[in-house]
Amino acid sequence: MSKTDVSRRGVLKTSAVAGAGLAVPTIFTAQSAAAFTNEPTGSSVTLGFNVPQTGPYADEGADELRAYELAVEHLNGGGDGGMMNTFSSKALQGNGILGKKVEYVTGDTQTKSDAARASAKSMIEKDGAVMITGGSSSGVAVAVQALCQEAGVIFMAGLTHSNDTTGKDKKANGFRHFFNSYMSGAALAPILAANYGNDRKAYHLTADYNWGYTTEEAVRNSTEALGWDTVAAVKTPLTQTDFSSYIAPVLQSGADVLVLNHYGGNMVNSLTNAVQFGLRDKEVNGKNFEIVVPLYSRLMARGAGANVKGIFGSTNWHWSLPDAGTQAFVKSFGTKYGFPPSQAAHTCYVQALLYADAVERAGSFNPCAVGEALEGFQFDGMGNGPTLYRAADHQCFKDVLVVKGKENPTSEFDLLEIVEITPVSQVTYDASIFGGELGACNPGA
Amino acid sequence: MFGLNAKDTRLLIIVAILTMLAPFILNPFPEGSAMAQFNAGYPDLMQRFVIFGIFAIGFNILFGLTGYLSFGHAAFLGVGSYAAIWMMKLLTMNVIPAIVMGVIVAGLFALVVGYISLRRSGIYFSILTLAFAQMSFALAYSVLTPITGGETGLQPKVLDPRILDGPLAEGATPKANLFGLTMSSSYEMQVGGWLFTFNVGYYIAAIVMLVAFYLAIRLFRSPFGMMLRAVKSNQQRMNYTGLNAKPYTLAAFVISGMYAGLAGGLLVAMDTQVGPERMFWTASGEVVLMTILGGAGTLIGPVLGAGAIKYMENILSKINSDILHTWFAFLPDGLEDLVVTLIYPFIGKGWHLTLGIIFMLVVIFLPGGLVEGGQRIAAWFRGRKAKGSDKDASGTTTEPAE
Amino acid sequence: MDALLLQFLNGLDKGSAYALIALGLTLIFGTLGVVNFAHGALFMIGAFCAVTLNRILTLSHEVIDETRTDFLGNPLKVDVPYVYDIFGEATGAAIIDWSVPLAILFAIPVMIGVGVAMERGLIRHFYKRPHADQILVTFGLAIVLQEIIKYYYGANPIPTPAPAAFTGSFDFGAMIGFEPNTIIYPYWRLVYFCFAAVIIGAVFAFLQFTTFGMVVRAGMADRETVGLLGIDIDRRFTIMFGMAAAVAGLAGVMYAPITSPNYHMGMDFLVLSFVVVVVGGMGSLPGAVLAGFLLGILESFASMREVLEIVPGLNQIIIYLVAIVILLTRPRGLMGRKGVMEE
Amino acid sequence: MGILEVKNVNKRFGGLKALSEVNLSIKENTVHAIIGPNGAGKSTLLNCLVGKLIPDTGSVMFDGQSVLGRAPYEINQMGISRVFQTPEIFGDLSVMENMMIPCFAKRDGYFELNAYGSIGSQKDILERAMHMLEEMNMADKRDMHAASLSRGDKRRLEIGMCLSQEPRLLLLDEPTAGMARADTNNTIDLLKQISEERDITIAIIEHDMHVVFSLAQRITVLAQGTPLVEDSPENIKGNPKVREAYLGESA
Repeated sequence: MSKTDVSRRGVLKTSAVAGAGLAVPTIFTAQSAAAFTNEPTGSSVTLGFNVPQTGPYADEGADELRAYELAVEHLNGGGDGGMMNTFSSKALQGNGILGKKVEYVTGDTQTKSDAARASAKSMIEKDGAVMITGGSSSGVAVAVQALCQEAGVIFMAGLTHSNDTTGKDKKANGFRHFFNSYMSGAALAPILAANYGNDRKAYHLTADYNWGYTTEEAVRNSTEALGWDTVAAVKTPLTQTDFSSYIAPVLQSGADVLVLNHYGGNMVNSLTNAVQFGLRDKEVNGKNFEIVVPLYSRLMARGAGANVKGIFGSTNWHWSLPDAGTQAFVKSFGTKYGFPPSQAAHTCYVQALLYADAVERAGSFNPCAVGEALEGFQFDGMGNGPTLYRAADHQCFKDVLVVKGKENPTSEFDLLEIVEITPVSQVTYDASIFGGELGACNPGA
Repeated sequence: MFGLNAKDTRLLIIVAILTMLAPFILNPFPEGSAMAQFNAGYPDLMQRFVIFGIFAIGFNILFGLTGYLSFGHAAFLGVGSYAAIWMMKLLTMNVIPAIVMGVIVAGLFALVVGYISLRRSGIYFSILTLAFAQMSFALAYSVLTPITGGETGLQPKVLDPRILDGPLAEGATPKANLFGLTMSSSYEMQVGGWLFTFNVGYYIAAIVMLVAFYLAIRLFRSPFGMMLRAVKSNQQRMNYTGLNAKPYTLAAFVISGMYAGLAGGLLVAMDTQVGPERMFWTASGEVVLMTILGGAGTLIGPVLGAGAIKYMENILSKINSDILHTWFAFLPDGLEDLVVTLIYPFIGKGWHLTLGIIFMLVVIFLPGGLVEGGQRIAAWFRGRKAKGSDKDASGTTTEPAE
Repeated sequence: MDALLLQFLNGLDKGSAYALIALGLTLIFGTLGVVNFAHGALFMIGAFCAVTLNRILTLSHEVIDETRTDFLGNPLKVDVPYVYDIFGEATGAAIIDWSVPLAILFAIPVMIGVGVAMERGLIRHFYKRPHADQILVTFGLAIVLQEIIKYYYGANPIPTPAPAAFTGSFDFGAMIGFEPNTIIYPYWRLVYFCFAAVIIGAVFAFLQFTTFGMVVRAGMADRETVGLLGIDIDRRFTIMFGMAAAVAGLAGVMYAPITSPNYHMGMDFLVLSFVVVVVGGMGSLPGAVLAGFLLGILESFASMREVLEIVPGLNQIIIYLVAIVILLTRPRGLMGRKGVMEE
Repeated sequence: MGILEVKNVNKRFGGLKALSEVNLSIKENTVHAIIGPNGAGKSTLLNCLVGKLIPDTGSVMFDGQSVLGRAPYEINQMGISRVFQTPEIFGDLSVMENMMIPCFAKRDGYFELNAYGSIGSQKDILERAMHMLEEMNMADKRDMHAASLSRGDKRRLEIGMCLSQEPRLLLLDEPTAGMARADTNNTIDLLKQISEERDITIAIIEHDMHVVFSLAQRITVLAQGTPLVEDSPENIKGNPKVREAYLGESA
């Protein structure tokens, strides 16, 4: 018998077929001591797509899953190839990864770190997944990333916007393509100053948890640097559904901008409430009252309906971008599913491709080799312009979109318009400012 | 044996055999076969089976015996987990201080919450416990972030002090262990097409569970256990018999909270991470579901209930439409689609629906839970063998059913 | 001072939502003796009645607009609601705009139907079972109901705006002599508050002044005796359940513009409404209403930033803290009767 | 000096005066009945004796110690047991277990955390409980669910449970209410036997004059919250005041 840290179902997937054929069961040990966790030895490789399928982010999870399915199709040579055609790296052949057919398992994170880890563990221990990806919140991303680090598999984060994921909680085995709070703040502030002036008084409502804190901090710092004043910052409970008692005192405070550091259902409700209070029709300090939503998501914007019109925010990606990568992705996603992909879908699709590409380039599924191939990797053609996977914190650096709620949407998908594409140089920061320790890559076994 | 009567000894031995052979029993299907999807014999899920079994056994000591329905028991699990992870961050990655501290802190917290909540009974008690748990959750998620890590929770970090452990090797990550035996290490055995995993963490958790189960049997059969049933049955008579119900219920509450803390500590030992959702009221509701589903007031019921719910959560939720299509690929196309469409709402992301339906069915038709179902089936078989020979089998037992 | 008044008004509004849900819950508990954990789901279904009516009214056929293109570059398909075809564009748009108030008419029969079906199909068989069983089976039902809604409507919140006439707010402070913009109050919230007051008043009047109500009240006080009088109390209880469901549903319909409906809003409200009911005292209708407003107002006060600066996180726990304090000082809540739900 | 001394007890419920200036002395080893029309305050008085209610003024002394302000379980531990109007037993437990619980209370006091030892090892308790069951003629029913007993057996069990604690004062609240004639007579015989064979004081609140005159050695008549007269059964029977206030209407 061999002693391993985690199981290596991948080894057995093929040998099991041979074993099953034997008339008399023989007991033998898995001799081929693998070099790393779940080393795929057969003709296929299993990826784990761990997305919220129940709970408040289930719709985002569903969209992520669609993107993964599309990515798998493309990797295996099906469909029109999507962004594989525009991707600057040409390592992917459409014949799976390293010639192995891509298979996948799915799980439900429930947007709870416990459930997410249980689901990821079952993928690693039971299904032999060699990479875990997905998720729609930072708590889950940090929890699963830590698990993957321990288990010795690669984690390609899905939608997670908190600075922590690649900041104080960063891990050598974890990679994030999505942007973060800091970048939102850095991208938004100049646009806000240009549109609303440098002399503004901001009132922050902040979701009372880590992501809310980092977002508030980022927006505050970058707007204050441009001359804004922060009148007050009030924390709101995550479970709040009616924000009236937080919004009502805003006008009294003398603020003329309301920043809603909320996401998901919180954002939908607080924005709806703010509009209901007629804040946007008011004039304070001789200026029109404005509302800002630092992190926009189209799926969520849909929940807020017409209330988003004219409201600034930032987003990782939007389907209306004109570049070839975006066009190709939207075309193949839209043709398959009948509607355009969300930013969550985009980041997940890109992460899947980036992983596959890194494996091809490294010539191995070994997490350390893959990590090395991703670190410092520069690419283009994935919808966000030239992008760098920074080695120091495994964070992607790329242009950030500043968007605004569209005044005259043509469809339920056409809710945001791009105001500006903030160049990557403006949102780059020093890797050390958020603390944390990347550590060494862990190949498991 | 072990100071138990023959029936209880038999039950304990059966449970011991089942848990020790779980890696075989839970993996009945060969690797790579279509049914392998239903295999549950991988370390994480097996660990969860026994850990949530402990949690439910403890909950049952309170609810099953005294009838006090706590709707905030997850708070003790959470508090135990936080205590355990702090031991791992500050002292050592050895799981013993973590688990012990988890039990102690959860017990103390239960003492405080129980002392206050037990001043009321019935639904007022339930709401008080719920209120405490919700407060713990809300605070852990937000203002207590420096202690709890907030939304992202806590994990051991390379840079934590860990004063009892030597410095980590370069590039190594802290791993939970028992005197050097890593929780995540496993032995694997292949027999034909089958693969069985024997995981250190699972066996440690399983042994703890057996001890916890044994102690629960002792408690059920002890004078204290009888007093708790007396509390449930008639508090008025209890008072007028010279017995003070309050210390009895409080002791049951604290013991039950310590079981929850033990489960919390073990969760951390197996998977070194804590998040506040562990204390959310739905988590408290889950242990109620487990206990009722299995059979409240019975010995083995809560363990069965915990297993059933964790199985659904981890296995059912992973079946997606692709897998369904593979299964029913043998059907003609139209029929295949129809069958998949019919089943699809109940699996994968619809597993909550299945859980709700099963739960309702159990409450409606089997108020005694799965255990009652088992007894009915057994009685039916016995009835067929020897019709009416054991009429007094039900209703006259002096001890609660197992 | 103005800040306090502002939060008081806010609290009234929040409280009216709590009170409405707690009222329905208490009606069911008081009359039928059933602890209905599916009550939050009824509230949620009510909100989805508004969504559904909106969907029905916006049922559309596609018209291809050659001048514009969709995201794939194909000619844009524009949805034209059938109501436009029937009533003309202006009237059609107005009907759609007013879909939430119209949904009240739609929701009443639907909710009564749902309530009666629930009572006949499930709850009825649980009158004689222990409270714990009732809690559990209705909890299971709540899960099933919300999963069904999720299956058809998805997990994301669905915007359900109030009529355009009610968007925006009026300056209440200026009316009573404060500085402008200190106390503003959205129109729709005023509507909600009045609506809640009317419903609460109607329920009380119904119980107070009709024979039906008298029998039900007598039944609440002493069920067996009323049964002995040969009154078919069961049929009346079915109707009561339908009514309670309608109250919860209407609360949900009108709440839709305040919180975009999503499938788990029922669960979000469930815990809260139980706390309200228990604080009010199980089985006491005035207690439920009183506790609803009390907790709503206290929650508003606790969310003031002046308060939060002194006690951080108070807004997270205020409801539970109040519940604990009240239950410890008043064993049966504010207006609870002895012996109810204490076993 | 009686074993139970009630002095100047007053109790009001809002505007209603339930007890006013109640004085009562119960002699050791007697059977003392308290009778009176509905609303006379019999139950209120009883509740004041066992700690369920606290009188507004006055004193209640049991064997020289005040019972006021003590919880029911403490008063029970002092030696007062109570039998309820409807039998209060542990319905979910077996008859044997019902009998064991008071034995534990007698031996271990109001709380004992013995969560590890098995019941089977408590030989003295088992013996004592079995003995009591035999005495109550219920040994054959030891494994039955207490809830499934007949009304009469439930009453027997309850009395047996009280006796197993060897109380010095046994309080009975209308012990035969709602019983069939045969059950009533059985209960009377049982109580008679108890009072004769044991060193025990019995106080009984009763409506049924047949029961009262079969058992009581002293009778206190309560009317409108205050004792009208206290005397032997013979004298009570002949007392015109009592006849007027009470017996006249119900006898």
